[in-house]
Amino acid sequence: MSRAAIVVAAVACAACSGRMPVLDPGGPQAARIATYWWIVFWLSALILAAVVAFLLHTLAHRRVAAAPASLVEDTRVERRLALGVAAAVGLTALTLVVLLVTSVATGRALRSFGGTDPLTLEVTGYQWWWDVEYWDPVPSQRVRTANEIHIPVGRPVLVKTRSLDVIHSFWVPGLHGKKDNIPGHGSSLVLQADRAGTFIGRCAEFCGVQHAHMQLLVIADQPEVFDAWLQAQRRSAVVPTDAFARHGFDLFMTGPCALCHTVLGTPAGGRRGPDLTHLASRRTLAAGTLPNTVGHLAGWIIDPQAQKPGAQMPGNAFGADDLSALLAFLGGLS
Amino acid sequence: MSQRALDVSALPTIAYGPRASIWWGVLGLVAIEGSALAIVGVSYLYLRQNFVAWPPPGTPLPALGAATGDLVVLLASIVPMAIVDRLARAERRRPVAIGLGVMVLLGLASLALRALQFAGALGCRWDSHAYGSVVWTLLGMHAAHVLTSTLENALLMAVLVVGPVERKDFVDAHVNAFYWYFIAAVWVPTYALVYLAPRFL
Amino acid sequence: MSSTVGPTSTLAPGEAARETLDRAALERVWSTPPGFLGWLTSASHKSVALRYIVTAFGFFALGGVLAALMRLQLTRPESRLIGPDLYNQIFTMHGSTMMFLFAVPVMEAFGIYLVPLMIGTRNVAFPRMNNFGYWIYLFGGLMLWTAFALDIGPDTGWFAYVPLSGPAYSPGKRVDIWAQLITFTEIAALVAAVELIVTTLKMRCPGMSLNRMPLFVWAMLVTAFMVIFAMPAIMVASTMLAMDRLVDTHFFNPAEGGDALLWQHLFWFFGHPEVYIIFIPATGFVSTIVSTFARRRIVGYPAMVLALIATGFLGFSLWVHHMFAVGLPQLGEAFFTAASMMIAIPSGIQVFCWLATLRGGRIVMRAPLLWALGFIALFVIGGLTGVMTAAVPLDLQLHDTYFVVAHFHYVLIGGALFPLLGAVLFWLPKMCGRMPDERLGRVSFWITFVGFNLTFFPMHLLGLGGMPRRVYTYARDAGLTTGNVVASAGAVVLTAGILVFLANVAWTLRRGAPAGDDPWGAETLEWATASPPPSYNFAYLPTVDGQAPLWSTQERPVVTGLRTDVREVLITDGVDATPDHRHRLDGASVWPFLTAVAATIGVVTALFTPWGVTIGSLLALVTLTGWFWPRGAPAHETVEQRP
Amino acid sequence: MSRVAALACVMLALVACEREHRRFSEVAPASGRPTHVTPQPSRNPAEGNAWAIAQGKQLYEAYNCNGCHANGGGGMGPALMDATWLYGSEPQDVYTSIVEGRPNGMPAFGGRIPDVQVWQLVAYVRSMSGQTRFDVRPARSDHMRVKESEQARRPERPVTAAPSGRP
Repeated sequence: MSRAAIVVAAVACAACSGRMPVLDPGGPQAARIATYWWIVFWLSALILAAVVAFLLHTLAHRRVAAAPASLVEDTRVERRLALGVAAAVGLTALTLVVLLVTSVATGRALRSFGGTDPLTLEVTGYQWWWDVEYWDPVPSQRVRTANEIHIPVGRPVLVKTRSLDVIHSFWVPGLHGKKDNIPGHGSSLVLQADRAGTFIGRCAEFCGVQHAHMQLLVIADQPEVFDAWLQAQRRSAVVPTDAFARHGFDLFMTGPCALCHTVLGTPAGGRRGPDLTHLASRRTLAAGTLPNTVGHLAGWIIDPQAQKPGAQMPGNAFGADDLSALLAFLGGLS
Repeated sequence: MSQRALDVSALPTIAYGPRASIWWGVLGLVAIEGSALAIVGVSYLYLRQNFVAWPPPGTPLPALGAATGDLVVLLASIVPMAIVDRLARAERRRPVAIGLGVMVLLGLASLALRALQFAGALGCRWDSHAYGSVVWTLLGMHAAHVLTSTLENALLMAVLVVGPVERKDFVDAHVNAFYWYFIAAVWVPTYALVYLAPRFL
Repeated sequence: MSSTVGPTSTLAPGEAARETLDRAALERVWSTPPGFLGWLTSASHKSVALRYIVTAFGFFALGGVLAALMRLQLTRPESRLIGPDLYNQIFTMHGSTMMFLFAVPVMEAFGIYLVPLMIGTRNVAFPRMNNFGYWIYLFGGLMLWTAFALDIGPDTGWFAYVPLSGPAYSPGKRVDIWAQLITFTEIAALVAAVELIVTTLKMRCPGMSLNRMPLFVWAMLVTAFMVIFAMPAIMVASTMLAMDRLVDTHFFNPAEGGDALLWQHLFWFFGHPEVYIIFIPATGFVSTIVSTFARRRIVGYPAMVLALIATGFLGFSLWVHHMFAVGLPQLGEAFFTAASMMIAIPSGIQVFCWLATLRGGRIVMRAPLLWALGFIALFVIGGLTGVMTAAVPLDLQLHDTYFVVAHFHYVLIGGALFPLLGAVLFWLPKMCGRMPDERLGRVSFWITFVGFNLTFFPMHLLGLGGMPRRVYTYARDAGLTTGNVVASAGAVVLTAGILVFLANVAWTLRRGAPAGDDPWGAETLEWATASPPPSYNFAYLPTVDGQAPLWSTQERPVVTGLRTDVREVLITDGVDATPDHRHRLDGASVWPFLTAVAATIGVVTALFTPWGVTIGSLLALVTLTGWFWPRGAPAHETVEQRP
Repeated sequence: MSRVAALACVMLALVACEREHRRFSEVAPASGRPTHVTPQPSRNPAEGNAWAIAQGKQLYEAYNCNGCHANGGGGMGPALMDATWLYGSEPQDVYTSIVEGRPNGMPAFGGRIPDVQVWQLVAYVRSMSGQTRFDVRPARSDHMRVKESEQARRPERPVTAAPSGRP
């Protein structure tokens, strides 16, 4: 039975590893961990197979119990059994030493990555979204975004994790293990993407009602693409000239939106919700809950609680025209 | 049956110290409460790491007067408690009752001194900061033990005065003494941690 | 039924008449008062333990319903069946119920039932405390479930991490309910632990030195010691949490010098040993069952005992492996990885000793053994995935994912529930005097085994696929749907298996064939008395000269000279169990029940105001005075002394 | 007897739901454009609900009420915990103050803060001076301690009185 389970497991692992971010590493850190996984996995499979085989063999060749139990023991048999146990324990200890050494070696390797010029990000967890700041010695060159991280391929990225409310955990399984965002404690990890692509990240520590909908995207681009993106993100928003979008802008500034959201270059400076300066350039809404399309954005603005019950964003009863104007303004925030 | 029987009818019905099962029960209680106090003590040291100054600025060093008096009372109380212990083993009803009365008074004295510590000597409230929270908890937990044991002594004294008295009541007096030794002894590290450690840490 | 131990004992006619008289006297003294009052006041370890077991299985059923609801919600992606607020309450209630109201109590309850029988005495050391512990446990469980029914169920997980569970992010009384549940649980568990330690150390029958104690008794002893040193940590932590919420202390407020990680350290210093508190008694079940049905003693008794003790110690040195993702110093990581892996050695010793015992024995294949064998396979899987999560690099990926959910269900269901169900079948004949149905026992095993693997094996893959724990839903395109559908289907099979098992138990209680004293041909002393055992357990306390008294061909003397007109037991030396003195135990009393009521009033009031502590203490003072106030002891124990 | 017990259970359930229930899905009425909304003369749905008051507490910080009312102690704006309230301390009064604003600096937040949140703020503001039920008032927050928490606050019954020199 269990032997069958192991075969199923091995086959399933092999078949699905393409869909399993942990086993489909996109960078050197995740690759080291995946290598270690396969060492442990095959050793474990071997041990399980041995134990189950021994057990089944024992049962298949069991002696029939005719007489009642007795305390008379054959010393030769006892000796053989004790030796067997001792040998198995010795083997176990040996296996554990191997696993411990490889574990420590993997840990050291993970720490050795980093390089001299990492891209530095500060990722702050909030209930239930991510605030991301690209660090730069010049304050005006820093970039703030939300729920979406762009990184250049081949360059180490130093992610500083922190939180200002409850504990979250930053986890992008395709690139590295997780690191907790703990209020009062800063922590960090270095990750790197070796190929371009999109990696899904998640909050891994239970953080309240909408823990399930607290995702982020890590998008690895070629360095020149990344640089262009970063430059674009540094630009402030401009007040729309088009009258319709301008109406939307006014609604945003004088209505409920600006109390919680920031749009750089405008009076909106609220910090309770994500920075929306470049909202239209992002792929998802509401921390990975919805794709960023006009329809979904409209639905989200009107009734966020239907999509993400418990989220901090309240519902807004805009009329159809006002909503279209607002969407026109938001659509221009690229 | 005499051939195949182990006759225990000649054995005594009362025992003191580790021979008695209740002594082991109290030892279990001591282990539990000792661990709990130790864990609060470790938490105290853990929280210390989060502070530059200990106690934090604006909070004075805890005043030593009442606490040291408490230390003297608790350590001195070991003597009458030990006398009660010996009298109990001799099963002397009235002297044990009187001794327990003395212990109740000493326990109340300790609690009065503890009240002074809360009222002034600590120099902060439990909700001032984490330092205040942890020192209030340490002192409060220990005070709860003093109060419990004092109530036990009072109850046992009442039993001895009113009666009917059983021989096992003397075993109870004996284990009360055991528990009290623990309470008095554990005040020494608690005192050192709350009152002396901030002067060095 | 024989009054002596060993297969060959006989009694002369005169002695038989004497025994009949003694039994009648003992029955008068030891029996529990009839009716509702007797139920409230019982001081019998057997009736209290049975109540404990039935109550614990009641909570197990409730926890199981919650698990089914979670599987129902997770069967489809983006399901709207159960909202996030309710789902969070459900998984918190599931974890808290299974850990605090089922697993620990049921294990201790088996200890309370079996230990006095296995060591050959009449009751536990403090029978009234025992009853008090049960009521506290019951009231704690009722409080939690009443709160849940009123939509005040705790919703921050069974680990209740601050600051999420703190005053700023969990308004209302939900978390306070959880913190007070801990108060109840810890009191009940500690009472039972002290009970078991003192009973084991001071009340073993003459001749049962420590090196002759049955392995199950050893397992319960180690467990009880772990409870004593683990529970204070959660007691302190939950008190700090309750105070942070109720009187505004700052233990976990980083802005005032408090620390969120202090909670994690304290919680896991309790939380990890907690797992062993559940698992070690299960190894005791397995040792007993394997030994009985292999028809031989366990291979390597000293190694088994040392392994239990080593597990007990090591269990306290690896709590940090729940915290690798917070970022620790490298040396600390290496130490805790090493410690976590090292605990595989004592576990390995036990597994290899059981395998060797089966190898060297003559196996009688019966349903309880089947559950024990299933345990071995599942526990090896759970142990191996445990080693995986002990390695820091891998844990950074696996931590807080469904891989971990799979891991600990393999350890807790495979490693503890399977042996427990085996133990239920094994000791049911002793507890009710009737034999369970063999075929239903086997059928329920296979259904449960298949259902269990179907439910939890895919969760490993879900974890590797990136599914975090404690999420109420997942995206359509996340690639997690198949695994979740399989797991939910497995849960249906698993439930069916458990239901067949319970049907077997119900059938046994009504229709089972009479069992006789020792239907399995087992080795330990509980099988030397009637099934179910009389209120006084043994007419004459036995004596032993080896580890397997019932398999010995030597005839052993029995203890005489204990009074039969009061509840007298024999207290023996802690190490070699030589008789020391006779001791009168307390009988039935309503005061433990009233004290539990007083404590409950205090604790529930303390949800709202700190004055609850004062109110509870004053009420308890009254009831405790009633409890300990003398009410006329037998003449030989009163002191005829000048006042 | 059993009917009494059943009734008690139902009442207990109502009490619990009232105090604990989390209403996520309430959609605010029209708030797209700043308008003067007259307060509904109903009781405040947030008043007896622990979660709603805690939300109000978070909003109080997020909307920077502290900027003028510094933790309720007053600064540029009046104190919110003393015995004399300029414009009344009943829920409707506080609601009107927030939505319509008041002379001498209190802006009108009508149309900027959804109604649900205004009621949450109202309940929180009243809890600062202990005017709501003791078992739903917030405990300390995870900030520096500047004053006793709302739950530790002794209830105040403020009187409405315009001080001299002001309209």
